[in-house]
Amino acid sequence: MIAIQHEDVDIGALVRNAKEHGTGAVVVFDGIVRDDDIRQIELEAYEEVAVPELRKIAREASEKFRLLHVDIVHRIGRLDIGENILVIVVSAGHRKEAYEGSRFIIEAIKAGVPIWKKELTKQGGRWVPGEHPHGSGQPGYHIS
Amino acid sequence: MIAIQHEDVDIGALVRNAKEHGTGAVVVFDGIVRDDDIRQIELEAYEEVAVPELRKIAREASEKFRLLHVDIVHRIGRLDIGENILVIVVSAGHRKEAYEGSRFIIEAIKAGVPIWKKELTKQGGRWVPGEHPHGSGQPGYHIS
Amino acid sequence: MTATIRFFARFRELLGTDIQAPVEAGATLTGLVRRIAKQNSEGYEAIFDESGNFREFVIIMKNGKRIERGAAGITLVSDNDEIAVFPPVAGG
Amino acid sequence: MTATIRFFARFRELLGTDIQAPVEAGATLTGLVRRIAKQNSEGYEAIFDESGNFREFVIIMKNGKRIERGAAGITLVSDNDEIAVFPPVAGG
Repeated sequence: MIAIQHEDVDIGALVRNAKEHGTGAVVVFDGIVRDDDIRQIELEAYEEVAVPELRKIAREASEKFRLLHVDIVHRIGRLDIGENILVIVVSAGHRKEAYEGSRFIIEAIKAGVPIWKKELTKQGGRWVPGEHPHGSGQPGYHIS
Repeated sequence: MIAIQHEDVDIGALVRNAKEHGTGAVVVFDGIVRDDDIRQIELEAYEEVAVPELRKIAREASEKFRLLHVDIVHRIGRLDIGENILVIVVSAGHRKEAYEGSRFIIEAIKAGVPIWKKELTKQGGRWVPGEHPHGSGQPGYHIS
Repeated sequence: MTATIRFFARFRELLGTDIQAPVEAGATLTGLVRRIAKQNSEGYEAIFDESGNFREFVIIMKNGKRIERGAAGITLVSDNDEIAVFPPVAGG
Repeated sequence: MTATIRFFARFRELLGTDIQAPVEAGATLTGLVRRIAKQNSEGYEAIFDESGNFREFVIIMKNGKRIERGAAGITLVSDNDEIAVFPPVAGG
């Protein structure tokens, strides 16, 4: 499941569904709205580009780390503190591939998928600066 | 929750419960019975030593990686292919700590907690050799 | 000829998005975005420097493909093109 | 005096576990385990080498604390001690 959506996702169900034949390890990354003295965050995506880019990252990670299953669900819209922003579920035969594949995916998303985040505070709002100011937003550019 | 138990565990519930104040990332490791041409596996623990050892590993990981929450649930008894063997849930402010803390915990468990695994095949059974033959089983010995 | 301009994040807040813009023959990507951006000086300054070039961090796409800043001044806009202009990404 | 011997994994299958063993004054850990293990030659050979020393990979605990192989021959067993003997761990 590769999706950009408003709705939350059932992590337990994703894990059960990730257990393809040969699976020995599942790693889940769940990115969460942190209470950095904010009220909410608001997420926005260029969906027509972001979804194919997520698919490409999933495919690359699957090949590079021999992953058996990949889910990436990135949420958009307004989210409260503690809500899931991004859920990545990967399965592999062994733990090393599962951990490394999961990490590859989150770093690639941060580096190159057109999604933006605004922190809504009592004083107003602030767009979160990208982690990769020189090279971000470029499809096909991934940290290796 | 640090436990050695026969029962399965609700990963979705553990993740929800791991979201302490300040959490920005949750990482879940789920070790699963892999179909290595086996029927089942059987797990055995020296519980009186293994549980305190798991607690010690959780405490060490929390300090070293500033984890906000740690769950370790290791199952024992007979498990079918695809079942959860070991579930580790950690939360942290940022993803780096969450990934590294999770990985530290699994490596420490493999290196030093008295738990054994037997593969039950059509031909009989085979005890799985430890990954760390020289130094395993020693409380306080962790990969760093 | 018409093109669609999509701004995102802070640029969207300042300039709107899904803007249907008439395009003259020979119009360049930089020229078109400059013209639209001029409707709001804060929006213009967020995207362009004093010389009227895209700022270093600005990302430009035409029909979902990245266009380098240096090439945007010589890239022509065709009928029904979708131009996207946005700041560095910050998902995850 | 009585001690409890707990074998795990393959050693348990060969020798049983939670064995209540009478202990004489001055009995060493190695001596006690050797005596119990002799009840099954396959079990004995899994744990001890030809010289009667614990094999290199065997792990020994007394009351939950690791005892080095070299020290087991001079470690005395007291009343109510719990001795655990097991192969390398393989959890996770």
